[in-house]
Amino acid sequence: MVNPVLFIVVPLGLAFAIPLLKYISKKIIRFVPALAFLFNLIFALRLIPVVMDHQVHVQIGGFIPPLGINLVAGPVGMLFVVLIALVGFLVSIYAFHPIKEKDEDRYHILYMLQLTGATGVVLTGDIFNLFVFFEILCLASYSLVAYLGNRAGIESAVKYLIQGSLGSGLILIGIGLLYGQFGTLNMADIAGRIHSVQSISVYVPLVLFITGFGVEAALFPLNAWLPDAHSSAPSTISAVLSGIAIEVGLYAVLRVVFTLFGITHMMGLFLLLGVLTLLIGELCAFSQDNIKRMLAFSSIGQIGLLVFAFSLASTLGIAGGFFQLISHTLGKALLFLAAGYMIAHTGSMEIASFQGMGKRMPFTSLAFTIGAFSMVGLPPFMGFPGKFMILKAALHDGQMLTLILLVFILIATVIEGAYFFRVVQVLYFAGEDLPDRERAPVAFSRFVPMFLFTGLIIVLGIYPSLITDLLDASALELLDRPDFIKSIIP
Amino acid sequence: MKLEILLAVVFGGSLLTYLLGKISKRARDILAILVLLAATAGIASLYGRSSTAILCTGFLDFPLVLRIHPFAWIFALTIAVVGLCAVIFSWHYIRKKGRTDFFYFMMLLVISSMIGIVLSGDFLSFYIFWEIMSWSTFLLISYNREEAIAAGMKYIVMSVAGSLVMLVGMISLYTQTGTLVFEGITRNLNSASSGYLQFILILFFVAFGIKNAIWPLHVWLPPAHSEAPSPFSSVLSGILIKIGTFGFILLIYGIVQVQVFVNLGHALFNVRNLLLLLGAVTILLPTFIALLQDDAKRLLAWSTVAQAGYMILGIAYGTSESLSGGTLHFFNHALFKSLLFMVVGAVEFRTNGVRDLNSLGGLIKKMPVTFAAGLIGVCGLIGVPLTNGFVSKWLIYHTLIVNHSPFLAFVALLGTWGTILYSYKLIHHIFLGQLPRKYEQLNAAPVSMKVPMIFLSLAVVVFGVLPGLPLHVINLSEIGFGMEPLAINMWGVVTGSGTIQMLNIATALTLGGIVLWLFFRMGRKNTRADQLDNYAAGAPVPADRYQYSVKFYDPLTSMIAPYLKDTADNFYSALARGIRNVGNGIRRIYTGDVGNYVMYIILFLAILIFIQLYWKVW
Amino acid sequence: MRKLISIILLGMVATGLFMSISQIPFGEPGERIGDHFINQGVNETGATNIVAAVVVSYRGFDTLGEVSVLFTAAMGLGAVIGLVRRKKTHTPIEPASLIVYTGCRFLFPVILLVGTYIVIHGHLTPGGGFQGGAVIASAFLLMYLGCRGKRIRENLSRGLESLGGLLFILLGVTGLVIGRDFLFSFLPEGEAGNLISAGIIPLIYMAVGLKVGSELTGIIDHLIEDTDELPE
Amino acid sequence: MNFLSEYTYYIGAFSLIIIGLYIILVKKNLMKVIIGFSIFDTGIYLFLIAVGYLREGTAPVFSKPGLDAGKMVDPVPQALVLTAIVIGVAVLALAVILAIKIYAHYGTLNLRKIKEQRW
Repeated sequence: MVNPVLFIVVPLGLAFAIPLLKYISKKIIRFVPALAFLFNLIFALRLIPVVMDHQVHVQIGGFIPPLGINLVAGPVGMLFVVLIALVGFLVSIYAFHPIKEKDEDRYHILYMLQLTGATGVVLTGDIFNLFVFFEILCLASYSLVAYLGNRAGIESAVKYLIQGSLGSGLILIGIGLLYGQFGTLNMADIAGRIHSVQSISVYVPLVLFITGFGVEAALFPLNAWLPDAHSSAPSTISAVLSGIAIEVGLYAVLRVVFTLFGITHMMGLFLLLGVLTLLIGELCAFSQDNIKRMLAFSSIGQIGLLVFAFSLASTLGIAGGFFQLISHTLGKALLFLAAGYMIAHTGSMEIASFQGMGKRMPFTSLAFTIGAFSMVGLPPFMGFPGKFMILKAALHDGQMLTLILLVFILIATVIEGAYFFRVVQVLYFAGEDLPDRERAPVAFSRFVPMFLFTGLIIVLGIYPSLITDLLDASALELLDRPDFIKSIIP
Repeated sequence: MKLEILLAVVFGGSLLTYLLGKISKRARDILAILVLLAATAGIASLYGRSSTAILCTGFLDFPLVLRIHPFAWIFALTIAVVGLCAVIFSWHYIRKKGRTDFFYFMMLLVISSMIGIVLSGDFLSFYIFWEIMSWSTFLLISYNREEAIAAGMKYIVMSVAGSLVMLVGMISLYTQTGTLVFEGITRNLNSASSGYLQFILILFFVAFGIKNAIWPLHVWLPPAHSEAPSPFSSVLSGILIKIGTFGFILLIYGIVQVQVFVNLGHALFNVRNLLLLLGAVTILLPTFIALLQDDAKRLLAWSTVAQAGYMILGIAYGTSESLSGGTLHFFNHALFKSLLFMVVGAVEFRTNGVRDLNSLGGLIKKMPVTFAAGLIGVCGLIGVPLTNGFVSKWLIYHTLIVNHSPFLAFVALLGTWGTILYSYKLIHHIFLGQLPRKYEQLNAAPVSMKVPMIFLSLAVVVFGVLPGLPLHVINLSEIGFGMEPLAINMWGVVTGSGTIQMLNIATALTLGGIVLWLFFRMGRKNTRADQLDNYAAGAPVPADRYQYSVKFYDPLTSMIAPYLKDTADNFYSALARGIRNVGNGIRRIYTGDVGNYVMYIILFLAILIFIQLYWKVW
Repeated sequence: MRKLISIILLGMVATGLFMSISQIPFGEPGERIGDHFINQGVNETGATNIVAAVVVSYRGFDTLGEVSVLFTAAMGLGAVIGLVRRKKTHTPIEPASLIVYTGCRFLFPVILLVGTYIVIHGHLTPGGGFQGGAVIASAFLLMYLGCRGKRIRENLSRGLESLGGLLFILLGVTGLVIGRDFLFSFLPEGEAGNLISAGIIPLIYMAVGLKVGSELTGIIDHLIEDTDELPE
Repeated sequence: MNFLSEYTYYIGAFSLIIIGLYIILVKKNLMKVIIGFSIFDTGIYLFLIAVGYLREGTAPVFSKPGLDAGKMVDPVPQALVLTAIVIGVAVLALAVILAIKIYAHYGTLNLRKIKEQRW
């Protein structure tokens, strides 16, 4: 069994080492992120059976939990670690071709730091440590959004930075308030004492956390940075931002809401919030002509759906939410990669400029199509089991509010279908029929990640049972709060 | 043949066809035909069998079950046969176009998934195959580019909406009964309240109604059928929309049980009456809208909508005779409508894509086989005796009249009257009348098109004379649903208030025909006159002023046209525009001014704090 | 309008914050993990500066993250600026006056010395890697201000940065290698108050000091570089 | 005035936070917004320190023998503030460099005019 701390330390160490490696050979730098996340992926997968059995706790520096920082590698954490490592590995293959002529090493360093931050967020059991890793994630994201250095990138990065650091500030105030009242920073320890004080003094940190993490999780109306940032970043980074960063933000919200505060009676509010986010995301995406903005708004919509699923606060709902989360991560990463490759080919982000791509870039178009179908939730792709589970959970819940909101979810899904199918039609059927000869070769480094993402989407769409056990265990971890607390603070 | 193997053959065959196409086009075409031949043979070998098989034990903890029974058998066989005909028809049709591998792949995928749907034994696999069918159909409808794109869009949006509604209904059934397997649902549904059943039925009616093109949900069908490539139009019209019919029968007879269905709800307003009403509207409006069409395929498309109404009437009526009528009409319609689409497709193929009725004419001399096929198809559509449409329509009329539903019977008859009008328009405008100059060098349809057309024409006639063949299978399936079977024999049906025996009719007609033939034979010999050798008010009409048949039913159509607006379509278009406008409006909240964005964050925080101060949620 | 809305909203936020804060008694001792650190910190870590014990030992992982944040910022800065090759300054820079120049050159080693002292004595007196690193960086800032045109070698600073980070990680992983936890203090605590004591705290602080110093210097360097580029 | 003396530090800290937020909300100039963030952050640091304060406490450093451990202020908030300051510096540096770049691209720092990315 590998120590979970290595999932953070190995990529971090390699990121630190890149400036030194640069002296040895500039060529090998681009392979370092792939190496790091391959390591994470392999060992995280091997750790999964262990954490399914019992949570793995790791102390840092040899101090028992309330005193020192601890890592909690439960099913939820490991689920995210595997996801981050998987996406990190595949997207880093895509980046074997330099994104920009200069500064390749900085790109790789920032990329690794971003994903290391994400890994740290999902593994740590300490609220302040979570904040620190969250900041790594955010800062690396700001920098990477601006990485291309063009007008759009810089503008988006500034806006992202202003909103993001406002959110971080709010989180910090919340941490201060919690420490002032409970005198501890360990999440399990705080969770054990949370109901011992007056409500308002706990409620305010809660809303500060929700707002702060909500900025990164792209809850409506905190998500104004997202369409700008996702559309201006390099496509690989858009994939990571959309596939990992906002999900990790959502993880933080979940951790706070379920584990830290153990809320049970505000779920109606979150259900509403989720559906509002979903509807607004899909409506905005519907009227976009810029493909990356469209995908970005679609991410907002998906986050809304996830929030809805998690807010059902039942095993079914949370398991369904996690399934949908994985499906969104894989699908959206694939879509951004495919779209990015097509944008690189046409030099334009307008959807209309993708005419005839089905002939010129058949594989990329196919990958995009499968990603789009999966997003809409068509079988046999991965989106279907996710949507199925969420609907099942919602109907199982059976409350009037849920059922009414369900109608809006259905409407939003139809809208989502409409704009995704529009792009698919443009890819294959718009404009004149091109002769077969005009086919652009697929670079190996582009082909492999897209192929693997596509394969995963299909395999998990046909055999969802491969991961459902893990998802159920994750749902249990989030819902069984006393057990979580007891296992850390005996 | 085992069901799993059957599905593996068709799905695997589809993929293999696609891959083979990368190597050799000819081999691909042959393989596609072989796959469907194998499927047809496999399904045929399952005749009369009732069995289930487990496809997969745990998809999200649900078993995926396949089952075969006579009711599914007749649908599956029809799908395979019509699919086979359409694939043979494609041989020449598709050769000139691009993306042929893709065409074959999707064509086979659609057919495979339809076979999957009718063979599925639980709702989850039903839904999965249903959705595969939906998106592959979408890709094929869009295949022709240009206007087909809008048609495909309309189709897929409605389809996704419908299947989501179905998903909700299906999961709701699961939460009610704890299973998704059809038998299990039937068993556990006894305790469900009448209100709940109606709710579920309406959900499923929306889903199936969209596929089956019931009146307010039909708007995707006319553009989709007319813009799709013709072989696929015949699949669409012949079998794909019948999957909706299949769903209706399955739901009403297989799951809810017909006794429960008939007695549901209010005396005046219940889902059955609603369905009957919609069926009547679906017969009436589209029939006369079809009359207004000048596009051959669009005319047929509207006709399909109208004919679907007959099936709905038959199914929703809920007696064993009406069910026989509905199911038989499905079977017959699959034969003659796919035949008619092939006829139009053959014409379109030879004239390089001309479908406008007003610019065609006189093709009888150039394409005689096609004409004969078209004539037989049209006769079937109208329900002329000795063609198959006659028996099924007779059964439906008979039910309606015997059970005292004069209004519905009247509507059905009125629909047939309209059918005659537009059918004649179709056959006349294409094949009769004046041959335009530009078509004088036209060739007859290629063999690959003739073969399926002849086959289907023969089928139309054979099943018209021997309706007992399909009715026998339908009887078996009715027994499966626990209903009283009809008294039938090879030539027809015996009922208490009337009997239909095609043997008698055939004999009578044959005798009559012989008499007529003798009569004409003995009368004066016809003289052939040159086309220009005639007179109009004493003066010969110059060749260039000769009137082609345009605006055929002008007085009638100008009278009824104002009442035949496709309001449903306008409504959906307005809805789509409205949503787009709302989206355009809403995205203005992302003003680009970061000050506003920060304001949103603070606003969110303030609202959350306000909620606590005001309502004390914690 | 905007101001009015802002004031209303901020009023609401302030109310909430205040209602929450009113539950936290100011300046009163409470039951906190900090008590344990004060009472046991010297025994457990051997550092007399309890803040250093908390920063490096109890919450050492935070510090690793913190170092990474700074590293991220430095890298991000470089990436945003997007310059690799340094342009030779074409416009001659007006040199500072002799007094300033000499003063800077005189102060430079002194400041470096002070910075290093603060870094090394982090576990004994107030100070530590971050503070010392900042002082070291200020020495370079002084050089930039006073001795215009002089530049550090970018490769060197990045190499040191990298080394500092790797040292930190290696010190942490050593704990794992000997079969204990990450960042475990594998060296003896020694006698509290001595320079060589407190286990790995001084070592980590040195790594941090190295890293922070070179990173802040790099950041300053980048900022100067870019202002050179700006149009007039 | 017991109230004020009881909560002076908190009130000061939160005033800084609110003032910082107000600047971020209202000011147009990007540099001013960055300054607003600085004030906001400072308020947070002050608040964190105030949380750990102990009346008449000493610094948690055993610099000479005989110091009373019970009289020392809580070291944890100080450690947190140390970390938070470094993070704040990092964000500030990045913000400043982005501002420089914004000026290079747009020729202005007025946030109301930098609206190319919208809708």
